[in-house]
Amino acid sequence: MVQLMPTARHRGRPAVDFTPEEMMVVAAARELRDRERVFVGIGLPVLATLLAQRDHAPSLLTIYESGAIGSRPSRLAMTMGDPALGSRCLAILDFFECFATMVQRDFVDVGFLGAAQLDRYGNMNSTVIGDYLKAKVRLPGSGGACEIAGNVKRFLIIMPHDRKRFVEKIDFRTSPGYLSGRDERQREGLRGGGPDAVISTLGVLRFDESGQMYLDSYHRNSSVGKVRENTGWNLKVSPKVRETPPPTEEQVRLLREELDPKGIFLRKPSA
Amino acid sequence: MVQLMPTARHRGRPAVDFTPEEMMVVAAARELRDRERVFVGIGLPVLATLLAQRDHAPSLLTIYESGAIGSRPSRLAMTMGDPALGSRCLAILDFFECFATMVQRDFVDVGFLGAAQLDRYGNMNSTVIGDYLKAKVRLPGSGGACEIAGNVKRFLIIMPHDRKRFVEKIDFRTSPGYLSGRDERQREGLRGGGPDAVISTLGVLRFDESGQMYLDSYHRNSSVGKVRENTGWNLKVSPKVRETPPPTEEQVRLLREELDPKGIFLRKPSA
Amino acid sequence: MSHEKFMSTREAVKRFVHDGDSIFVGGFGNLYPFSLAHEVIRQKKNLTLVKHSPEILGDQMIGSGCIRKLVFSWLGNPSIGSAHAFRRAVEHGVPKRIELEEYTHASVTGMLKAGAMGIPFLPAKTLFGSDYPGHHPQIKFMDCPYTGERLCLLPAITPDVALIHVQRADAEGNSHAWGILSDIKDGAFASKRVVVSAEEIVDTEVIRRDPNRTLVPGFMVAAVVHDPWGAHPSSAQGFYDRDNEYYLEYDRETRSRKDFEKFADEWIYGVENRKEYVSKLGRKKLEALKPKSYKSRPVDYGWYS
Amino acid sequence: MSHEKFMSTREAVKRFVHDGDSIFVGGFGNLYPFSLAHEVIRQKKNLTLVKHSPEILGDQMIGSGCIRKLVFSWLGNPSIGSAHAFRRAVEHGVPKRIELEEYTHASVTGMLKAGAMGIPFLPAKTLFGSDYPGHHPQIKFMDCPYTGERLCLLPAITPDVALIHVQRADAEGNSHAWGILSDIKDGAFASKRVVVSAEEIVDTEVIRRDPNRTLVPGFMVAAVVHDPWGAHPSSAQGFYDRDNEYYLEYDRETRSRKDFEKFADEWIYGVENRKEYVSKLGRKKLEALKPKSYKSRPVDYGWYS
Repeated sequence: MVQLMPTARHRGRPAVDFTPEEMMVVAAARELRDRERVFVGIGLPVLATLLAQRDHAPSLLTIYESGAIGSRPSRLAMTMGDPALGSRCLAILDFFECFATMVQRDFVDVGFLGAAQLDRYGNMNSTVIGDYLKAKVRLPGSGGACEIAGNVKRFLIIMPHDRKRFVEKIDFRTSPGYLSGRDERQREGLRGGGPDAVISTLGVLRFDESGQMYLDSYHRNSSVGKVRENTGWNLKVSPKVRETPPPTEEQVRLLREELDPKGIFLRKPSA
Repeated sequence: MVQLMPTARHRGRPAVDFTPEEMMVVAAARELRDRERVFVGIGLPVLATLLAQRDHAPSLLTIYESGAIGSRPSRLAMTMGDPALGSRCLAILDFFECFATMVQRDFVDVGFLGAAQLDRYGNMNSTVIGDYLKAKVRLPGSGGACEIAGNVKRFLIIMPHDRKRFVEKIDFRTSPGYLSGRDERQREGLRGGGPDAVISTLGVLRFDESGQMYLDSYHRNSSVGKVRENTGWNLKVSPKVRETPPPTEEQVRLLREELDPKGIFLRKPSA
Repeated sequence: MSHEKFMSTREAVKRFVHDGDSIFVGGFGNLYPFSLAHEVIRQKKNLTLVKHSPEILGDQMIGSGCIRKLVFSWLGNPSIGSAHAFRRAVEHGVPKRIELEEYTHASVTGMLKAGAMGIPFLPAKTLFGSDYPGHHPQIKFMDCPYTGERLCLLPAITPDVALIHVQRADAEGNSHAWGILSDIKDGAFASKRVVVSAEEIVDTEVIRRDPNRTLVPGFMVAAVVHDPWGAHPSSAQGFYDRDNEYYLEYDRETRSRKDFEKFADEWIYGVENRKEYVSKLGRKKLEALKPKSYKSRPVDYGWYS
Repeated sequence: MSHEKFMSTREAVKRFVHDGDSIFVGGFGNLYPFSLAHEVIRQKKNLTLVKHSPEILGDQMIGSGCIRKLVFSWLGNPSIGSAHAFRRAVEHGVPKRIELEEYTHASVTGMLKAGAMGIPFLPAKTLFGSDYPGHHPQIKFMDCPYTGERLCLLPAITPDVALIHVQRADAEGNSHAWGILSDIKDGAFASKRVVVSAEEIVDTEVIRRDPNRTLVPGFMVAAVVHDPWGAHPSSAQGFYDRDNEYYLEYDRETRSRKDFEKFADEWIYGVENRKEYVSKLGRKKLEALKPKSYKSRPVDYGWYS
């Protein structure tokens, strides 16, 4: 059972031993503020949310796409519709109702998304590699990604960083980022603030005034060069770029011992 | 508690002693067929429905505007939102949901309506006597009448019969009957079959092919003349007009002893 | 969790109902928030009331001069007759004129549904062949781009504050309700703020043991008030019946403005809060309104570990 | 009341699911109607499947050649990866080509909501800036006549038949469900016929003791089936957990058409009905999936007389 006891945010010694996935979860958790209402996705976003609740945001409210609000899962949820989310939560909405009365009604502060392809404006493809009508690789599809991208106040993108995913041109636009820039996003009738940050296996990236991605910080064992090498366009870099502050020992302990003790979403570090 | 035991329909001796209201309830009950889904109103319609369930339509399904489906009230309901309807029913829908998924979605076979004024085409006023902006008598308003009139497969009108109510021209059209005839009703985009019968204190009236009301039968102690006298236009009369078949003794007994034993909606006959 | 939302009825109304606000009240026969409404009257607010069927709760607010505009579809004394203060206001402008924005049950509640869903309008099949749209041009019509059929458009309503009464809530406002729920959920979700009064304040554990019973989640609730008998004279499913004698008395004793004021002096202004009101009702009355017990069977949500 | 709706799974599917029908299946993680879907596969129907997230239930129907068209928004093996039969069908037309009508979660479920509400479309704020509308011109856009903002229109879907699984139902089909309910209600209300399978068949008295728990009223139900473990390998809140091992095994063992067919032979065609399926699962597996108990507190509806 997850206790909502706050622990101080950056207190504690920086960890020396942590995995790239652990770094991602910690970096994502830092983006969440107390009392925000978070639309949570399964996997690393769940862990980021649970960690934020334990670390610095005890009153963070979780809303799952399945309609479960304020869940306190007694184990890690494997799917959005997991019975561990349906038991012991504060309220359950129907599926469309959850979209309408939560996302569309503007109750959601932060969403999480991932994708198979991402371009410099944060536009995402989770539908198809190749032509839509002649799929090379057929992916699962949008799910709720398109509505999260188009409605919530801001959203975070979490994904592995390589040139196959960070591409010049995505094959299909499943979910809108800034389209061809912040202006176009607004003109198109899109709501919400758009993508706020990308948390990749290599670093944290943010978006400038025009809506273009830039590197804000690189994780331990990564570098500006490594990030640019693994990005399919000429990536901008912040003049203040630095190493992403590492997790604290306590954060790593929480993840390994309490939040994902079986290593379901976070592989254990190889010995 | 109302038992859903059927008794034979017209079996039993005709009653000699019955009130006009009892006649109305029995005449209304006869209009209901087994297994129909009835949108019930408080007062005489509740009694007509309960009587039909006891008399010849054991599987009649009741839907109350408040969203209670299949109620078996352990006493007479005083309002649509009566807790006697909310307890022991089969399902409860939210208010708008009940309109949308039952009435608008075409699940309702029969509705009941009443009004302060009624014209020859079955158009009804329950909003105002006099001008809308300078009310002589301000009435409660439509409630759900307008949507029942405009959507259910057919509806029954139950009301006292006098020249103030059966008028040439209603002051405000709250709920549509046939407008100026069946054709116009269809042209206007209205759905459902419109008014099927009027059950008044004096007789049963139906609608001809053009959508105009005619007298089908007059109750005991009424007559063709009396009905026409109390109607504010030149009322058509069926060539087959006859006396409304009186209630059976058993029907009267059910009403007085079991369905409204306290005389809440049916005044006891004066001794 | 802090309990900063838990407060007195007086404080809740003072802090969250402002002059000029549009307010929604939940319920239909069952669960009208009479205690909150009486406090609004005592604090002499000037409001727009949005309610399909305000019945005598609305009549009391109108008679007390709290309502400048009414968005509604039916206002009477159910099964009894007229709502006299409403008639005086409309027919004679007493105690003051009220502006009417009048539709039908499905249209008023559909407008709240649109507000709850976060869309500017909801298409519906109603109001055809009725005189209401002619008086209220907010109602528009369109031809369906798919079927060609004529549709009525219900523009969204988003009230400033919703007043609702429920059977039980925790101190954060997570609210369980049962029986006839009417428009409580749609009205609360459509509104900018929600004030909840409850028969019982329970531990959050009671809520978590049956999250499907939650009608309104606490995160959208601004204030929580503990008001047993807070829906009287309407009913609260499982707690008490509707007080029919009160409704009959109200019909008899509010036929003139003077009589109405006497009634209000006694039953609204004459008490400080619901506690005083309840002790004024008297034990005999309260006992007579309590139903026998008829309980649901528990369901098992399972503990997954 | 007669019990003419109560029948075997085989009879229910035979009588109420016809070749060419569009079918809806309810659930999301919780309460997928796997037993009904497997019977559909055994009876080799040819169908349009409407489901925002058909996951491996949809994958099994596609792999078995039952689906000619899919209206959906996500199809994978949750938390694991690809739905292999779906990929084979789309990428290689194996075992046959399927037509895709593809949107997003809110749009597919909003179309069912429109169907449930009896309106031809529902306006929504989604699909802007996405490539889906370009491929599927059924999606239209309009400027709001009230606010001027751009709106996306979701045309109603009204499937021929809904297959749903619930925790308990009476013999008339009045259905109680709890936990994550997803699209079960909207899908059932939108459909022309409803087939219910249930973990438990209960006396109507159990339903009447908690009418707010009724997700689907019996009057719209065509057939009721008693299928304990009918949602396996998905979960049924309070009854059993999702069988993660099954999902992993399914991922490993259906990567080729041949392997899929072997899997289907064993787990779908190789059993007569859910009872055989359950005994094939074995007691040890079943026990491992049962959660500890975590019950709701009863609520009192009151007996009003």
